[in-house]
Amino acid sequence: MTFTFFDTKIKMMSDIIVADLSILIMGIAVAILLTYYKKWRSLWKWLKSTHHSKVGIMYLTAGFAFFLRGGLDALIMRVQLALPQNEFWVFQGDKYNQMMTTHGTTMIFFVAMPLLIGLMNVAIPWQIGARDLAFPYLNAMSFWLFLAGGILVNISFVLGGSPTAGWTSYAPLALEKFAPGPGNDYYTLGLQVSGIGTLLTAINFLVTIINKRAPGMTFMRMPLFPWSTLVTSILILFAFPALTVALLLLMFDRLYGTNFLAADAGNSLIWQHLFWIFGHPEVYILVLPAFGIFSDVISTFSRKRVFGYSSMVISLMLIGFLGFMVWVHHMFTVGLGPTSNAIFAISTMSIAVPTGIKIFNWLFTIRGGVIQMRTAMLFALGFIPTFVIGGVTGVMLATVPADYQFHDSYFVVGHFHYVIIGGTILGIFAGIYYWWPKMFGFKLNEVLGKWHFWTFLIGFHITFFPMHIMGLKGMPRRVYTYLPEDGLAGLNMVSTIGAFMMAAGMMIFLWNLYYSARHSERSVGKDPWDGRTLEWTIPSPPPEYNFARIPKVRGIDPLWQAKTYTNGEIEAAEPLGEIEMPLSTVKPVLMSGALTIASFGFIFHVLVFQIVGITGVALLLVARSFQDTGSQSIKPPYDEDESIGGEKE
Amino acid sequence: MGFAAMLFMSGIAFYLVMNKRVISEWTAVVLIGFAIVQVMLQLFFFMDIQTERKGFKWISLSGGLLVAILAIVYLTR
Amino acid sequence: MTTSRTVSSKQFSKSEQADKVLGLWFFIGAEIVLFGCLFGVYLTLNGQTRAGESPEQLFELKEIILSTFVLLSSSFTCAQALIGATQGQFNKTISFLIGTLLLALIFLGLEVHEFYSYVRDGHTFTSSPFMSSFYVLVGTHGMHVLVGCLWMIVLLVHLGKEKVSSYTSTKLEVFSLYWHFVDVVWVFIFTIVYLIGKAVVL
Amino acid sequence: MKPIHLLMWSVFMLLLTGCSPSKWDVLNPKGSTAETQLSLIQLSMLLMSIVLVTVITLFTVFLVKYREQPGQTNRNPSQEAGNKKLEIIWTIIPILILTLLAIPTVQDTYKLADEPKEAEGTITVKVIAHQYWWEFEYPDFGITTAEILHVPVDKNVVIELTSADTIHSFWVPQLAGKQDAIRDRTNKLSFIPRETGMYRGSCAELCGAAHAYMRFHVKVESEADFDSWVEGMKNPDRSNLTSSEKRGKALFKDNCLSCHATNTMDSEINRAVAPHLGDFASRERIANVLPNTPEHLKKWLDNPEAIKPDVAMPSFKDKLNNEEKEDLINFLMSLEVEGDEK
Repeated sequence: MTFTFFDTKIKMMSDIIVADLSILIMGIAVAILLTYYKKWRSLWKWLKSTHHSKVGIMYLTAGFAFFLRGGLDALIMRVQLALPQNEFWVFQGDKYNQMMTTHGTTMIFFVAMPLLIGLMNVAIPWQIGARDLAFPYLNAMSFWLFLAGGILVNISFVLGGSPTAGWTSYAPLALEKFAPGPGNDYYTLGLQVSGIGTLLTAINFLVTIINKRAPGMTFMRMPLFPWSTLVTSILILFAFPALTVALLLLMFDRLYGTNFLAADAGNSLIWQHLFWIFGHPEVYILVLPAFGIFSDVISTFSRKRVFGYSSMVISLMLIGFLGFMVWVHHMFTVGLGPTSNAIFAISTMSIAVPTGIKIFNWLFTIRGGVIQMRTAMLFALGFIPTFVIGGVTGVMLATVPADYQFHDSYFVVGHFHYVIIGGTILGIFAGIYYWWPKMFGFKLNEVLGKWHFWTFLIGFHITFFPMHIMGLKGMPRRVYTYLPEDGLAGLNMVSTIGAFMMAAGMMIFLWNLYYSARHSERSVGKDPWDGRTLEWTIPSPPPEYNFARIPKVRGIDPLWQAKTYTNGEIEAAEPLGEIEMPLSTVKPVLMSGALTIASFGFIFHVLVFQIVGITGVALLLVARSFQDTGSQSIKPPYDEDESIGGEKE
Repeated sequence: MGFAAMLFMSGIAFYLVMNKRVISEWTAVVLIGFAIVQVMLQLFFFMDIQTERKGFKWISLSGGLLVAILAIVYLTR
Repeated sequence: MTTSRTVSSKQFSKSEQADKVLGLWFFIGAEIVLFGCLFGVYLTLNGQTRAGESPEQLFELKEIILSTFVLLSSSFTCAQALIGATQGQFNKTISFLIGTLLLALIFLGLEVHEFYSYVRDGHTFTSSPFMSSFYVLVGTHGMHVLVGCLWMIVLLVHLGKEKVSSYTSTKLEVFSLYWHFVDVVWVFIFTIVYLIGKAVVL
Repeated sequence: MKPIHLLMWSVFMLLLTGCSPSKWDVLNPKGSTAETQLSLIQLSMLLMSIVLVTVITLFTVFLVKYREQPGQTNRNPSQEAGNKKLEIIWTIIPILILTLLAIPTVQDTYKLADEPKEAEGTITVKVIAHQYWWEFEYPDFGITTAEILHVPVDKNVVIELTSADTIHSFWVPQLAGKQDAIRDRTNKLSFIPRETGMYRGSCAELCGAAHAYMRFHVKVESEADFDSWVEGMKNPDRSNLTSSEKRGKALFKDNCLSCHATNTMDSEINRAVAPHLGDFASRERIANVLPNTPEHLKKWLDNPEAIKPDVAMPSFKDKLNNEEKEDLINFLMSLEVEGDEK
C-alpha cells in the first residue's frame, strides 16, 4: 500500500502500520485518561509554564518517552543480530540502518541530553539558592524547540522513512545521491531545531549560575552539580555552532544541490571535522553533568564532604578544555597523517588524568564515611567500576595503531556504551532517585529501586561486555548481520539476552514510578536524605518561589554546616516580602510549532509552509519583545520560625 | 576617535591591495593584523568589554575564538 | 497561602539588565564559532572554482569598500545612539538609530546588488563549491544584518512608545552589542574574502 | 555489592576462556602491521588492567569497610577536605603510566605510516571500494580482480585505497587495521603477510544498506602460487569448455558483460561497474551472502535485491529461461584460475 504525501511516496509496510496503530492507540489512551481524570486544564497550565522545575519535569518526561522509543529500537536491533543471517521482521538492510540511526540520534540528542538538562533545570536553582533561571521564557522556548526536534526525528519513521546514515551521518553517504527520500532531511532539520534550543539553554544556565547565586555562595562554595553544569554549558556554547554549520551545509547539499560535502566536488571531510568538533565535546556534555550528580550523591550518602573539592573543580575545567582538543581521534583512520594522529593521541590520553583524579577523589570521599546504600547511592557506586572500564578502553582506543584495529568495530560500540550508560544514564537514574522526593514530595520505593538497579546494571554488563570481544573477533559496527562462520553467534545471543534484561529493569522502574505514586508515604519533609546543600532547606515540593527568603551562604555544604553549628538554622539574606515571579505564556509552544511547520516545509519542499513557519517565528519574537516585563507578585505566608523555606511543615 | 581609526585602517588596507604595495607573503599577515586591530578598537570603544563581568566576556570571546581557529586550521589543512 | 497578582510595568530590574547583557556576550561567543566554521569552509573550498569565477576575477573591490565604510559608519552611529540613550536624550537616540537603520539598509542594498550581478553572470549558489561557500558565508552575515534591521525597527517602535528609559536603553545596549559584532564579522569578511582574495594575484 | 560484582566478573572470565583467543582475529595476527598493533594492544591492556585492578580493589575495600552498620551510633564522620599529598600522587602516577603508553604509540604511529622495509620486494595493489564490493587492481601486472585479494607471503604489500562512491574502510583484522577509502583521496596501508592462508576482511565504515555484506578475503600464498595465479589471470586456459558452458559463455556475453568483466573474454575491458568474475568459482559465497552453489546462484539471478539490499544487479528471472540459466550457471561455475581451486 502506498500513498502520496506532498509528492513523496510513502510505503505502508507492516512495521509502519504497526507503528501508526500504536501511535494512534497511545494517543487515544492519553486523551481518554486526561478526560477521565479531568486533567486537560492542568495539562494546559503545564504547557504554558515557564517555571524552572515544571520545565525540568517536562524535559524529564519527554526524555523518558524518547528513551522508550530508543530502547525499543535497541531491542529490535538486538533481536535482528541475535543469530547469524537472521531475518527478523523487516529489519534488514535499509530498515536496520533506520533503526540504528534513530537509536543513536534519539539516545544522544533526545534522551541523554534532555534528561540531564531536565535535572539541571530542576536542581540548579535550588542548589544555588535562586528562584528561577535567569531567562525563564527562554527556558520554556528551549524545551519546546527540543521537543519539536525530537518529534521531527521520531515521526520520520511513519512519514517517509527515518534517516539511514548513522547518528554521525557522514557525507557523502548522507547526501541525496546515496540516501534519497526525506529521511535524512528529518535528521538535519530535527537536530537543527533542537540544537538551537540546547544552545539557548546553555546561555541560560551560564547566566543563571554566574549571576543568580545566593549571597555568599562564591564559586568555590558551589556544589559540584552546578559547577559541572557551568562547564557543560560552556562546552555546549562552543560546540553546537559547529554542528549548526555542518547541518546547514548538509541541508543545502540535500535540498538545493550545492556541493559542499560530496566527494567529487567539495570535500567530504568538512563534515567529519565539523561534526566531531561538535561531537567530541558532546561526549563531555553528556558525562560532566553526571559527574556533578555523582559528586553530590556520593557526598550525601557517605555523609562526608567531597574529597579534594578544588581539584574536582579544576579537573572539571581541564576535561572541558581538553574536550575540544581531541576530536581527530574519531578520524584516526581517515589518513590525516602520523603527526596529526600522534598529537591527538596524546591529547586524548591526557584527558584520562583529570578523570582519574575525579575517580580517586570519589573513592576517598567514600573512605572514612558512613555509606548508606540508598538506590541513588547504588547507581553512583555502580557507576565507578563501570565507568572505569569504559575509561580504560577509551585510553586503549587513543593508542593510534591499536585504534586502527578497534575503530568502527564492536569494541568501540562496547566502549561508548560503557561510558554513556555507565556515566550518563546511571547518573540520570541517581539524580532522579535523589531529587524525586524534592520534586514530588514522596520517595520512590527503595525495594523496587534496588531491583531496578541490579537488573539494569547486570543486564548492562551482559549486553555490552561481550561487544568488546566481538570487536576483537572482527565484527564491524553498524552491520545488520554476520555470517555463521564468523563465530559471533554465541556472543551476540548473550548480548541480546542482556538487552532484554535491561529492558526488564526499565519496566521495573516504570512500575516503581506508578507504585510509589500510589503507595509511597506522603510528606517526606524538607530533608529526606539528611542532605548537605540548599535544596534540602526548602519544602518538598518547594513553593513556586523556592525560597521565601534567599539564604545567606557561609561555606561549602551550607546545610551540613548549619546542622553542625547552628542547629540547622540558615540565616536569610533578605526580609520576608513580596516575590516577583514570571508569568506563564503559550508563546514558546507556538514558536516551536511554527518552526515545526517550517521544517516540514523544508523536508517536503513546500515553500508556503517554509514562509508561514518562519514568519510565524519572527512575529512571535516581535510579540515577545513587547510583552517581556509582566510578572506576578506572590506573597509568601508569614513564617514563624523564620527558617528560609517559607511555609512551616 | 576609534571610528576614525577604523575607517582609516580599512582605507589603508584597501589602498594596499588596490595599489599592490605589499609583497605577497606579507599581504595576508598585514591585512589580518589590521583586521585584528580594528576588532580591538570595536571591543574597547564600542562594546565596553572592560565593564562588569569582564572575565566572562573575555572567556566567551577567547573560547569562541579558540574553537573557531582550531576549526579553520583543521578544515583548511 | 499565597496571594498573587499580575504586575505589568515596562521596566527591567538591575539584575535583569546585567543578565541580558551577559547573555548576549555568550551568544556572541557561540556566533564566533559559527562564523569561524563558515570561514573554515570557505577557505577550504575557495580553490574549487570553475572557469571564470575565481575570487580575483569575481570581486569588484570598489563596491565592497563602499559597503565596508557604510557598515563601519553604522557601527559608529549605533554607538552614538546608545550614548544618547544613557544620557536620556531622546532626539539624539532616535535620530542616530534611524541613521543606523538607513546605513544598514544601504549595506543590504549593496550586497543584494552584488549578489544579483553575480547571479546575472551565471555564478549561482550551485555553480561551484567556491560559489556555494562564498554565498553561505557572506549570506549568513547578510542574514544577520537583515535580522539587525528588523530588530532596529522593533526598537524604534519601543522608543516611540516608551521614550528613553532604563527599559529601552537596556534593549538598545543589547542590540548595539549585536550590531558591533556583526560589524566585526564584516571586517574579517572584507579582509579574508575580498582583500586577500583579490591580493592573491600578486 | 561486592560478591555479586565478583560473580559477574567470573562469569565473564568463563565466557572469555570459553572461546580460545586464537579465533579472535585481532589477537591472532598473521601480518607485520597487525603484529605491531597487537603488541600495543597488549601493552595498553596490561597498563590499563593495573589501573582497573587498583580502582576496583580500593572500591571494594572502602565499600566493605565503611558501609553503614546496623545500629551504628557515630553517624558523623570527620569532614576531611582533601589531602594534597594523595591528590598529587594520583595525578603523577597516571601521567607516568600514560607516558609509558604514549611513547610506543607515537613511535608506532610513525612506523606504520611508512612502508615496511624488512621484506624484499614490494607489491602494490590499488584497491577501489564500491557500494558493496571491492576491486583489486595490480598495476605491475595489468590485471584486475575482485572480492579475493591475492598477495604473496613475506613481501611488502602496499595498498593504495580509494573509493568510487561513499566512504568505506578496508579492514583485515589478522593482517592490518583499518584505513578509510575516500573518493577524493588515496590512503596507503602496508603490511607484510607472515603466513599463507585465507583471511577475512570487511568494510568497517557504514556505506549503505548492504554494508554488512561488503566483505572480501585476502589469500596469502607462496610466491610460486602467486606467480602462477598472475599467469592464470593473464592467460586463462579455457579450451575445454563443455557445450553447455559454451552456450553459457555466449549468454554471459549478451547479458552480463555490460557490467561484469572476466579475464576469460576481455581482460582489457576494465568496467568498474560490478565485480570481476574471472575467479568466480573459487569464491566461497555469492556476493558474500549465499554459499556458492548452483542452486543458490539461480536464486541470486532470479532476485538479487531480496538477497542483498540496494544491490545494483538486476533480476534475470524473466530475462532468461531455466535452461539458459543453467547454461549460464555452468559457465560461471567453470570460471576458475589455475592453481586457485576453492
